[in-house]
Amino acid sequence: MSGFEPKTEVNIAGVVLKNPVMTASGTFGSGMEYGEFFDLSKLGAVVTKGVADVPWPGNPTPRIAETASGMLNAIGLQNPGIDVFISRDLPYLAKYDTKVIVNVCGHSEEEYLNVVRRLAETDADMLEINISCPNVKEGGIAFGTDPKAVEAITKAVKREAKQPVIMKLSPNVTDIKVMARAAEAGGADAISLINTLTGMKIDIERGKFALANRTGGLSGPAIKPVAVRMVYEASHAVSIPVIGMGGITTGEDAVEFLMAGARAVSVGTANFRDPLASLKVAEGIRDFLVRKQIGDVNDIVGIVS
Amino acid sequence: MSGFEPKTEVNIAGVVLKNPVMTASGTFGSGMEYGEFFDLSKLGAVVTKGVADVPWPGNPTPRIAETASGMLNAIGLQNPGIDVFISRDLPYLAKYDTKVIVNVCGHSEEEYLNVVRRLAETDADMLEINISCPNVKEGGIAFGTDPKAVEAITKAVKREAKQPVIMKLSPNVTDIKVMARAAEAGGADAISLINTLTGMKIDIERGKFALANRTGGLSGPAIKPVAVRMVYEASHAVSIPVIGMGGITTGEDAVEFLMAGARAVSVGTANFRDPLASLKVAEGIRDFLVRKQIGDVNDIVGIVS
Amino acid sequence: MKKETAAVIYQETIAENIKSLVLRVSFAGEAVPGQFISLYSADKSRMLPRPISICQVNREAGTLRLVYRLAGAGTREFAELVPGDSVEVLGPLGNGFPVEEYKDKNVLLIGGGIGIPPLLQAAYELDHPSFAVGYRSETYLYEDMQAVGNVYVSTEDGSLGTKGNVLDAIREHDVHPDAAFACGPLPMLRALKVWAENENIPLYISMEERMACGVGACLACVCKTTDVDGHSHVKNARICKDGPVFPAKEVDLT
Amino acid sequence: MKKETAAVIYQETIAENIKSLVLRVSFAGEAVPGQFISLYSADKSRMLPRPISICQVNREAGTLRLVYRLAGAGTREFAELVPGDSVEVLGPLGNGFPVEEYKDKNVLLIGGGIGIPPLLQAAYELDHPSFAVGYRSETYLYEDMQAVGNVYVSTEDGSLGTKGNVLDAIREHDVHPDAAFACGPLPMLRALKVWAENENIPLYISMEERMACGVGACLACVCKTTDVDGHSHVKNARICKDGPVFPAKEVDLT
Ligand SMILES: Cc1cc2nc3c(=O)[nH]c(=O)nc-3n(C[C@H](O)[C@H](O)[C@H](O)COP(=O)(O)OP(=O)(O)OC[C@H]3O[C@@H](n4cnc5c(N)ncnc54)[C@H](O)[C@@H]3O)c2cc1C
Ligand SMILES: Cc1cc2nc3c(=O)[nH]c(=O)nc-3n(C[C@H](O)[C@H](O)[C@H](O)COP(=O)(O)OP(=O)(O)OC[C@H]3O[C@@H](n4cnc5c(N)ncnc54)[C@H](O)[C@@H]3O)c2cc1C
Ligand SMILES: Cc1cc2nc3c(=O)[nH]c(=O)nc-3n(C[C@H](O)[C@H](O)[C@H](O)COP(=O)(O)O)c2cc1C
Ligand SMILES: Cc1cc2nc3c(=O)[nH]c(=O)nc-3n(C[C@H](O)[C@H](O)[C@H](O)COP(=O)(O)O)c2cc1C
Ligand code: FES
Ligand code: FES
Repeated sequence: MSGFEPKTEVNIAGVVLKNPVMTASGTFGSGMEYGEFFDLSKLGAVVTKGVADVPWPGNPTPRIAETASGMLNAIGLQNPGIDVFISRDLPYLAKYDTKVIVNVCGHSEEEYLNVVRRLAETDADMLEINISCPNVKEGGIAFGTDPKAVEAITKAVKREAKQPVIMKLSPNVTDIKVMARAAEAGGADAISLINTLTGMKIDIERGKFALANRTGGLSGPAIKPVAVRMVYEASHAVSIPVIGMGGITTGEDAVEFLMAGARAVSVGTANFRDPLASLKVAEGIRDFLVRKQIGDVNDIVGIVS
Repeated sequence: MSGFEPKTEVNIAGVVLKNPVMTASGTFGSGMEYGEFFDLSKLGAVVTKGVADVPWPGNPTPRIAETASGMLNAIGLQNPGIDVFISRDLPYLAKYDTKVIVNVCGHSEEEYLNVVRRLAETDADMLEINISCPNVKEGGIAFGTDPKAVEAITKAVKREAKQPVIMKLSPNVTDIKVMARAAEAGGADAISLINTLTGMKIDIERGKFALANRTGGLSGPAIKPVAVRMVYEASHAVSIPVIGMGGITTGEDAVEFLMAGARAVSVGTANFRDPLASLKVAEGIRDFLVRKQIGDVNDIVGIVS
Repeated sequence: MKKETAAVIYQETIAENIKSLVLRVSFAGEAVPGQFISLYSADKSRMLPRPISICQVNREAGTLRLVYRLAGAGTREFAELVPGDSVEVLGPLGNGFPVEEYKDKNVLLIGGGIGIPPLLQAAYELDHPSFAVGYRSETYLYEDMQAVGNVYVSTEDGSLGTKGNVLDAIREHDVHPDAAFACGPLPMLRALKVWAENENIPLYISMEERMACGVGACLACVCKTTDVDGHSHVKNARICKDGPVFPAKEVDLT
Repeated sequence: MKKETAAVIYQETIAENIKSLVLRVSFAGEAVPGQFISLYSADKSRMLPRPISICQVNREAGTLRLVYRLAGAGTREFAELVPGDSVEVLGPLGNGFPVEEYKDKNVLLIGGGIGIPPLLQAAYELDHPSFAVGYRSETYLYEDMQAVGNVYVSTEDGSLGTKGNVLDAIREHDVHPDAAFACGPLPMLRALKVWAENENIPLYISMEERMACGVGACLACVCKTTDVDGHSHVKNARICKDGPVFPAKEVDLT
């Protein structure tokens, strides 16, 4: 096997990633904290925490709770707003030879567009529009569970965006195929899924909700089977690329998503157990390709069907 | 604390269970196999595996796969049909001082009704109508994700049923409250939830689906946060009793569901790790009440809100 | 049938990736050859049992010997067990081989790959056992088998015995038993079924499938039967409860 | 900051449900008092880290001492660790107490309940430390503290020292330090904040919140600050990165 070096580049809407591994929004900040652990240039892309037009304080604490093979979070999209983001976070990421995908959040179409317009002037490589955050009262998931709203917001964003647009879908729906098609109909360049499943935990000793926000988003290995199923369904419903996530911890997990139809994957909750998780996932995919003597990662995308 | 003995009876639609613990349909057969491990009279109720009007062969194997803190199943409702069920399984359960809830499945309204009519002659205490099985092509989940269909099938069943009717809801929906209200509008005496979340696993070594059926239902501790959230939402949406399930393994887990609004709970996947699981859950609830000096289990139902 | 915490008495590696594990259990006295037990992972993220056949029973010592291959995360966890540790088990499960019925007959015990372990205890309880076993290359349990009967070996690479599979060995040595018990991969069982029909002898095969309950309640572990099964009446018998041992002619191996 | 596998050197029970654990880590040389490390459960069903304060640093031996209370499943798992075992850790995390700045001052180290451990290493690095510590009833780390400074003790049941809380002990002994470092339950910190304002001395408090990343990336572990925080610019500072130690006047404890 010596000398065998598989191709790992993938192309998402014209943007070429050196490998299919990105970080899941909200689990990796803007990379700064993890840049102390490894060279972010080894990743296909860094996806930033959701950014809004103005600073958001997020939800009261407790914001997280542990669950079996997963966790609930209700951070509520705390972020410093687009000004600080552009002046501090983008220049930091520009130092690395990796693609930068900016996750965008808002309470209303106008708020999303404010951010998208500001990003148009920047050298961010792609935008990921979070219409699926279960932890904010307005916006977020409200857009993400109605196909008409998904199509409308996608169209609006596409009109203003200078970069390719990824629509991030919510799994809290009866039929993910309908939502995927709505994003495609709106002109999305790609879709990413899944965001978190809405969940709840009760602290029975105190007789209270474990999270101040009552409900939170479930992530981690616990949700992987749901995520793989939805990636499979979505990738068969649309012809734009699908970025898969939900519980990916190892290269094998990532291969599962690729085989189900994802062209790239994101690593989220796993970063919390190991700051090197995303790097190890990228290495693990390569190891799998080498072991199976597969020359190009694109050759396994969607092969199970 | 000596001498303190909390009341544990709960009343579901006029049927009094000695404690709020039942077995989740499909994980406990008709009790026979577990009757070798403990006295089934210690349970509030035994809920049987889904039974159809004629024998069903179920799906090809592999029918199950392990996932992080959970499992996927696509049994496909293999069952011997109502004749064998009435002549063999009901008499077995009649030996025990526990309530018998018969889970009913079908591919069409007519098939459900055939079973419901036959059960009318029996001394089964309640019926649980499974309109949420993700593992059969027709019927099952098709009914369970459309509120109009839920209401219609509930009405049809209620017209024929001699026993109180529990409608078992699917979690694979955008808004569980809508489905709960549809069941109530159709005249359901109670609802139970959640059935399994649809998931998928891929065997990357073989490049194949892990389940012959491709998708399966995710159960176990992994799904508990989603289940607790849905039980909370459903119990606030309707005034009929809610029976909660999804990942319950310990008495503490059960208390979480009760506090979220469930009047009774079912233990499913946990039986596979420990045949005594349902018994231990019942004991664990009692222990909690004793420790907290709560005189009646009904006093904790829905207290977190 | 008991769910209990078993004490680890001994564990050793007997071949590459193959472990021999001795556990003390309360139910050793009841165990019969061909039955299995379920082992549970200590890691709570792994919910399902790992069914492992009973390879040897020491009724006086109250111990069971299991011989298993490192397959995935569960068996890798068990491989770390050392004396003094414990592991959750459920057993004994399943029906077992009909050793009583064939006690005084010439029974050929046929094993392929990791199908060999369940045959050993059967051999101890038969008067005239012999073995036909197939390995890829490295052997295991070979001495244990030789101590009780003739062993016809086949290896894929020809490093020992007949080059080929168990049927090649059986033919080479012109073995014609009164009955046969077999365990191994599906293609081997299919070929043996044809062979036994031609030989006109009873063949009992031990089947494998993913299991959840292990006791017959969940219907995960079925195999297709030629006739309507006794439980669900649909030609799908439960391997954990109605098996794992079936008369080959009653199982549809297609 | 490193993620690594730490070797367990020693573990003992020092009071009911309180363990003292010594780990060998590569980063002991960098650790400062008031910092903490994240411990990870070996059980894969428990994903999140358990943050535990550094109680003592042995830079020569390259070890850290942690003192922790058995709270739930994670700490119960760690309580089983024995020498020879290992545990995944990430550290050192957070900022730590300003020991350099207050080295030659009279610093009162105030701890309540399980807030005492982070104070010990701070005491070692100060010239004039003294302690005010509150227990429910049973004491722990008492001799360790006495070896470095005066210890004003309060117990809820009055079994040792002042009956009441740490503030009662501080008042009874008429203690007036130049500065104070504190760790303990929120009501205690609130009362101390008022006390320090009245005394007109700087008070540094160590905060606690549920954590996921431990490195400042996820924004799970924030506390309210009186001014806009430097990271998110929203008066919500990250305890794991900007803390856990904050000047009391900069934190909104309401
Ligand atoms: C009745 C019976 C007896 C068996 N006896 C033996 C034996 O004596 N020695 C031995 O080495 N192996 C035996 N096996 C196979 C053994 O059960 C699997 O190798 C083992 O479960 C793999 O677990 P894992 O965690 O290492 O692998 P993983 O692949 O990580 O397991 C994942 C899941 O799949 C299940 N699984 C994986 N492979 C099998 C399989 N072949 N059969 C059933 N379930 C499987 C596991 O139990 C688990 O639930 C037997 C199987 C059955 C059904
Ligand atoms: C900066 C910091 C330093 C700490 N130092 C110490 C110390 O030196 N000694 C000590 O005994 N305890 C300390 N704690 C508290 C300790 O982290 C918890 O007691 C521990 O995480 C409980 O884990 P568990 O699995 O036993 O409990 P569980 O309740 O089962 O834990 C479930 C989840 O909640 C989290 N959690 C539970 N309690 C707390 C808590 N009080 N603070 C933060 N997260 C919590 C756990 O990390 C885990 O993610 C510290 C906490 C923080 C934030
Ligand atoms: C703490 C936390 C914060 C998150 N914040 C965001 C966010 O700001 N925007 C977003 O689109 N998704 C957010 N997510 C969702 C993740 O990006 C991802 O879709 C989800 O967690 C599933 O992947 P995982 O199981 O690998 O974590 C967040 C998830 C977590 C755990
Ligand atoms: C193997 C298996 C078979 C099941 N069969 C049925 C069934 O026949 N009818 C039904 O309504 N639910 C069925 N279910 C769903 C369970 O009753 C329950 O709703 C679900 O598993 C969630 O609970 P748990 O996490 O405790 O298992 C089945 C679940 C499993 C795991
Ligand atoms: S494993 Fe449940 S029936 Fe066999
Ligand atoms: S734990 Fe993630 S920011 Fe503090």
